Amino acid sequence: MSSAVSFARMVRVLALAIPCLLPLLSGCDLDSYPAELTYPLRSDPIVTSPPGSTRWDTTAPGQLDMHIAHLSDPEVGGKTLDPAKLPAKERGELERALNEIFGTPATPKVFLKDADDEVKSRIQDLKLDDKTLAHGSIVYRRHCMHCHGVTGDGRGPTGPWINPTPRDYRQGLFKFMSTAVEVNNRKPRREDLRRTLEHGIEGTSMPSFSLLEEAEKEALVSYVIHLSLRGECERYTMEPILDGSGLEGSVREKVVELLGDFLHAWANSNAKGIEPGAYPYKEGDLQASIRRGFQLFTDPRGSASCINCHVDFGRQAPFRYDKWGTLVRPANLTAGVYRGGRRPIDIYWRIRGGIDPSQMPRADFGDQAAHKEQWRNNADPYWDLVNFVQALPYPQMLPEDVRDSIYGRRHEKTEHAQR
Amino acid sequence: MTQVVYERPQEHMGMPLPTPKVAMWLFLVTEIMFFTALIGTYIVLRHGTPAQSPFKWPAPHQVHLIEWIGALNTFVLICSSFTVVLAHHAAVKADMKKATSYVAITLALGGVFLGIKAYEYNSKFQHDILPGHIGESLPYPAKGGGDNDLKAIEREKHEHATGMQYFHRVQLQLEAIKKSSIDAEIQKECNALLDAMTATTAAEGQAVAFHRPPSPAEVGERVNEILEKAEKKGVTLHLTPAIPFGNLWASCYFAMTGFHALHVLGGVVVFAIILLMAVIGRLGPQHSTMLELVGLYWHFVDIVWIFLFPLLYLV
Amino acid sequence: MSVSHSHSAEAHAHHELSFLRKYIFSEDHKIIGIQFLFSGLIFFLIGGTLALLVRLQVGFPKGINLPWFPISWGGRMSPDFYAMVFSMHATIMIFFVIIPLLTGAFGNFTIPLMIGARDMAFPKLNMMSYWFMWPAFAVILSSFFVEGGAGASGWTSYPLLASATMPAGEGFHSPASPHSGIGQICWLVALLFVGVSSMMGSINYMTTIINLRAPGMTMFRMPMTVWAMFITAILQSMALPVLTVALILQLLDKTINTTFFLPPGGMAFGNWHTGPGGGQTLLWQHLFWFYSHPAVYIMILPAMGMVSDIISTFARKHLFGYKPMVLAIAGIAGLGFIVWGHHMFQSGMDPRLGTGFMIATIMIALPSAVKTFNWLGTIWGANIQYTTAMLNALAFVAMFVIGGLSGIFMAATPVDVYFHDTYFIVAHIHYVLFMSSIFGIFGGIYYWFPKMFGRLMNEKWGKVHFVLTFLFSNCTFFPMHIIGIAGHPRRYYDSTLYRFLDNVQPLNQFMTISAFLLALAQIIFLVNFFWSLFRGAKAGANPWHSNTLEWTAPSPPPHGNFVQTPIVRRGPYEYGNPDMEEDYLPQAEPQPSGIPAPAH
Amino acid sequence: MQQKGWGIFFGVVLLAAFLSIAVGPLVGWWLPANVSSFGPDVDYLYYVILGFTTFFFLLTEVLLVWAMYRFAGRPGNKSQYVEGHHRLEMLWTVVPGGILLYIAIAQISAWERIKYQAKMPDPDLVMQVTARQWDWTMRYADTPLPENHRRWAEIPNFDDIYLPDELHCWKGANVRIYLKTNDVLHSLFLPQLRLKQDALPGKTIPVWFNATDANTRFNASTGNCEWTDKNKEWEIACAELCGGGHYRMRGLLYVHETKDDYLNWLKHAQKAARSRQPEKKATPVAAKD
Amino acid sequence: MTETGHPTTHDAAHDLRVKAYFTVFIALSIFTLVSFIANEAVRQGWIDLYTSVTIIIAVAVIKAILVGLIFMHLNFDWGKVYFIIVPIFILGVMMMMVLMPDTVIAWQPSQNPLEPPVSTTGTR
Repeated sequence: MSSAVSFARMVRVLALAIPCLLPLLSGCDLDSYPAELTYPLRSDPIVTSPPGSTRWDTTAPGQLDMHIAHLSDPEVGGKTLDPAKLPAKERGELERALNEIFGTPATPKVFLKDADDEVKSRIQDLKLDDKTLAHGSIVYRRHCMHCHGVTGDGRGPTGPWINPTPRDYRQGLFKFMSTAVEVNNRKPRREDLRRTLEHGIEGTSMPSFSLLEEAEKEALVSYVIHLSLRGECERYTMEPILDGSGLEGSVREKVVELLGDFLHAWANSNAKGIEPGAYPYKEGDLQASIRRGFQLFTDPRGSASCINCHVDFGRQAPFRYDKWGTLVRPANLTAGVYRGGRRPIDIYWRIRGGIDPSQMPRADFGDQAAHKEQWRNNADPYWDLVNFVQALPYPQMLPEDVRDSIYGRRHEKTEHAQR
Repeated sequence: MTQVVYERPQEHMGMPLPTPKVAMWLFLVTEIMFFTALIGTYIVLRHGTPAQSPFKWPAPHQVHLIEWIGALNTFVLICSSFTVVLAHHAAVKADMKKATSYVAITLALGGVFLGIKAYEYNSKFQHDILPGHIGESLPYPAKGGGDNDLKAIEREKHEHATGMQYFHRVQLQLEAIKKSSIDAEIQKECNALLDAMTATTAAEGQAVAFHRPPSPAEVGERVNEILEKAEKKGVTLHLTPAIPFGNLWASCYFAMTGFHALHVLGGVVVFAIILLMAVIGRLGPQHSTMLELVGLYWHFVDIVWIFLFPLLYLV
Repeated sequence: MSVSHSHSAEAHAHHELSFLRKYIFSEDHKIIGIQFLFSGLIFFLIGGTLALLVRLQVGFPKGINLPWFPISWGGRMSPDFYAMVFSMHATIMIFFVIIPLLTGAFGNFTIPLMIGARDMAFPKLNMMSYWFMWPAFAVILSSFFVEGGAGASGWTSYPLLASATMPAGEGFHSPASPHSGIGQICWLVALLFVGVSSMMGSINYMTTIINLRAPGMTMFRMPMTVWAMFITAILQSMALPVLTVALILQLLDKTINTTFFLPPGGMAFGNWHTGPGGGQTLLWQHLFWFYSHPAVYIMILPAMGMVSDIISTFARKHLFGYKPMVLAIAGIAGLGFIVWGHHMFQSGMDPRLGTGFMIATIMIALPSAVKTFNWLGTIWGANIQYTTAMLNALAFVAMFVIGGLSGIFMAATPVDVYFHDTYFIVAHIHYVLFMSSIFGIFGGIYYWFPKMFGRLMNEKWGKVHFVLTFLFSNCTFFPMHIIGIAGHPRRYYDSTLYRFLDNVQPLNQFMTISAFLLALAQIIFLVNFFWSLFRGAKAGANPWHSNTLEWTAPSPPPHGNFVQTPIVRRGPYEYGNPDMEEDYLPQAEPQPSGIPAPAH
Repeated sequence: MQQKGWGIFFGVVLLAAFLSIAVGPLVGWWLPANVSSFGPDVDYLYYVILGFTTFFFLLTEVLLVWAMYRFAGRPGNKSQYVEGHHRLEMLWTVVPGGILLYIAIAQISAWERIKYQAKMPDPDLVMQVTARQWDWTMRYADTPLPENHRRWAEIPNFDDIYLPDELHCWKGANVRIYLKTNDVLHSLFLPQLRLKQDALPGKTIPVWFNATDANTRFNASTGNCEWTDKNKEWEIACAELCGGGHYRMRGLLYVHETKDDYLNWLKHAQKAARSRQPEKKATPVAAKD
Repeated sequence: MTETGHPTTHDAAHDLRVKAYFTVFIALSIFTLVSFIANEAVRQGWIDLYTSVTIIIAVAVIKAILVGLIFMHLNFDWGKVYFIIVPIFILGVMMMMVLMPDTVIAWQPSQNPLEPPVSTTGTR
């Protein structure tokens, strides 16, 4: 009952407990990735060609991998390759090569021992220096990793449960780009990644990161490019081994070769954006422009023929497979939700450049001289389409007849099935 | 029991009620709260829907609810309440034969109630009036222009999105109807609707002649017309009707009547056990309290139905 | 109606039951109480581990690189995992620890003993009420391993985070909580089972207390523990059905596409399969808090009752103001039903309702204050014996004052605008539920341990455990008030994103370290508990010289409790009577000659 | 004597707790700066309650600790035999009751002022805030106060400007926010403005505030808003669990000095939102040193 | 075991009881018919909706009271169980009443869109 004894014991227990606890907690508050962590080699199937069919329902959350595994079923009609079938020797070589060139999550790099000046300058242009990447990896781990995953595979712990699924950078495919259409193997420019980062993607779970510091955003962009390069090299080294066509040289040579190609593509893309024509209209021309845009949009055989995919202006568009093997649908343009940004220039870029990975073709009206009837009255059909798409969700902006044919005539009893 | 538990019965401290009866009343208290919460939910949800405008709570005929069947069910339950009280009465008078027969009648009436309920449910299944199955989108009422239009369009944008599920279901149903052979006129109308829904705009080939496919709301309206016609002709048509707030109605209806039916089922099981006891000769006058308790429960179930019937069928 | 009698007579006849009947499928209220005690303590360990994970993340949000830490992605807990951890921590602590321990363990053990009954009114029902917990145990534990993980919508599981299941397509995204799928369904099912179990228990308690009291045990001679259990049972029986309905409705929303809680008009989360919906999101909050506010009292009233008895016993003094205490408990229970809206002041509920709820809520502090003053009155002029049980009970009083007073901030609507959903509320709930209820439970365990197992717990180690627990729990939870005042919102995975929270992050780390020390201190309790179970000093029938009826039975009491049904002659708090040599006078003791019988 | 130690132990722990709150304001562990017009009401009521609760905290805990110290048991001693005290009971029922009633009634007018829609002042600036998983989308009209602003809040407008996570207003403006959510429940929390309101799916909830201090200077040449004071970085948080990213719904509150400043910013934002040419901005410095 | 619930055990009293049961049964049947007719009457346009709703609800309440009093023996047991039943009714009614204001101001598509949208919280 004596409390003196208990106090003494208490002190003793405390003295024992605190040193015991400190090592337990010492690993906490880790800014960067654990040093011993390496990028794991790809294990999920590679979608080499997505199925062409359409569907009415989307994939249930959490079922992404199951869904992709089923793509190669004959009735679905896609083609996939399984990285698990990679022979042990190649696997080891690939792992070593990738780790040597791209480093680990804690110390990411794009490092080529015997790089020529051109490659070095490309790395410099794309800001893939070690310091930026290390900073990017810290920021990425904190803000992005739980959805996009350590390797940028879009399979972080939360990733599979989000619909639309987070972007898988490892294919080197991106949707929203302002890269000039002439560029081969279009990659997004740094500004495009910045835009996505700052504005988020409306209508998905990608939030805006506009409040990050300037340097953090830049570092993130670099790190995303790094992950994308690593993933693409990995994928296109695996692909010939898996589909049986085989490699010409060693695995490492292949990786280095691919890296050179991709760096080239990224640097080229970064250098050249779409230059939109000057906006040709004054305030008062808007209604006429919207009407022209409507006609271009709905003309099923025109150069744009948007209505063929954006059925009923996207309201009744079925799902299709994109190049990642996930289901997406042509946007519902009446909803006023613009994933790639809602500025006119953003919409212009998408119409002009298309969205390659989800197989949205680019509109091509050629130049003014060659296509007289599309460019009549000095009107710019691209801007007509932009104006129409921008006004589409706002019925008050549309000319009366256009509005009636989009939203129906509401003054009298609606007639349908009377075609 | 008062006289045996304690050495000094005069000092019994409890209520002058048998313990099981106290427990039964306490159990009924929890049951009251259970159904109060259910009914409260129903009233709140129903009250939350607008009274004027086409978007009001569905009328019984819209959801194929026949009032007289509900009234009949009420009568069946009242009868069973009456017989169960007579059974208890007979048991008190130690007339176990009479009690047994009343219990048997009650059991039968409970069975009848459940049978009628099953019939009603079946008609809901037939008409596809199930949670998650009902098309709810109808065009917004056209009144004047201007602002009215804008509100209507804003609303339609939302409903168009969610209504596509309905659109596709109707499409599948219409395809099935196309393959079947029913009344020629109805089938023609169905096919016309299907054509309108599936025709692509590309077929015309003219830039100006753009035709909008019907929206889910318009499909719903058309489906309702076809269903009405079919009903008049006596044709059964497996098409999902468009009923504003139908889903909420179905949710409430099935939740409330479902839980009531489960309670009835529970009572029926107990009556069956009592009957079994009577058959093997285990039922005696000592079970009169048990009969009273079962009766209490049964009357409570009756009272719940007395409220559910007007709330769901009439008001 | 003759069940209880014939049963107890029968049980008397056959003392030798098989192990299975005696300890596993026992119908004896004492064994059932001990079963509840053990399962509650096991879940206390699980819930505590989850709490440590929560603290680890909040204290060191940048990441964890611990070799012993099983789940980390890139050295970091994922935000969804964190959400799952704190949701399950609260769920387990509330529904699987505190409620089963207080009403299940102590309610079962004490009620028949304290009112002089042989057993519960319905022993079989009692057994069922324990075994209905097992599906709940199984479901809640298995939910950690289902696809997507256990529920992660907070213990309140507000729709739509909890109930939305599928994306609407159309440019809207899916519910980004992986756990609102099967995990959430498991959560609902487990709580349904817990509810049914509690409902069975509460009907049993009420019937027992109403009808099976020993001769002479009038309502106003019942010990406070029994009163508290009685009123708790009333609260449960009235409030639980509403929760049951809410759970069922959400379950239907998630499984068969009903739309009770889905908003109207094709919102983004209007379920792809249900169309525009039309339900009401707020309805869940109303139904849930209609249960869960009384549930807060369910989680504290029994502890209050137990503490009253413990304090009176070890203060060797008559409980100060017995009837006001009873009235205060009843008042808390009555008011408890009309204050649920104070959880919803900022929820978008009509603010006019807020005014009404605020007045009712603030007034509920009154009976709590009355109780506190009465406890103080009880130890005033007492002859306090500082046993571990008494220390825990006094800690209850000291901590309940803090928990009660901090509640007033949240009850006041304008102040709640700021404090709602900040760490201040976390501090409040932990002061009420951990610092009060758990100290009450510890007190109860130390106090009734000799009656339960016939052996005394080690007092010395009990005190060490108490000192460490008291110290570290204050270190863990008191700073939460401070970071709450600074505006730290609760359920934040990483507060270092916010500049206005920068200067409270050190406190977060301090709390985390304290929490780990607090957890370590509980090892002392566990060791003491199991050591005493087998090696503790033998206790006599009445080691504390207490007055209530359970101490007239042998320790541990046999099946049937009393050798002879006691006849109650006075209230339970006859301590320190100056006319007597002994300072206590048990309830069933014949009146000593020369001492006037009390008036009541 | 050893028995008396327990009173001291309790006393020390409780005193430490009390002191940790008491030193809070000195070391910055306190309410954030208050810049709301109704904020002083909230703070005043907070201090009223704090005063009463501190008094009762000290009263009860001191009594408890004193009693624990003074009445620690000694063998052979006996306690006083008291069953209760009617007048004392009345006293400690009526006095706290009165105080509590006063506290309750004192709240009502402030509550009405903050939340009742009928009592909200006519707005000078209207915006619509849509919460989603996991950021805030602020929608500004092309003028501070569009005609029929309630309708404007319901029906999107072609001219609207959408900005993620940035709330702009000017000092002294009565700001009306129409709060919506795209998905689950969220809660708009502005600590410095003492403002919090849940967003309910399917509902549009009006909230208002009036900032009494400015923190922003708009730099027309860079197009950036700069803090006037480093400590005045006011933030927006989400206070209702909304999934995994609940913690990251951070926004910033920019309060401009005058309406003109705000309009300047708005013009700039409009230009950016309607940009028809790619930005010709030199890319900023890359890595942080 | 005796019938503790009802103190009278005479046969005559029992017969009276049966008569009471029967009367209640008839009354319940008639009331059911009344509510059915009241509902039909609205359709035929004889009475307006509110009258019929009032009648129907009143009838339901009377029926419940009859069943409770006679069939459930509350006329005998009321004195022993009122303390269980009364609070539950207060609570149930109160819960519904408090839920009400929230639904009145719940979201609904405004009937006349020219008016400002239906208020969502607070007074208008």
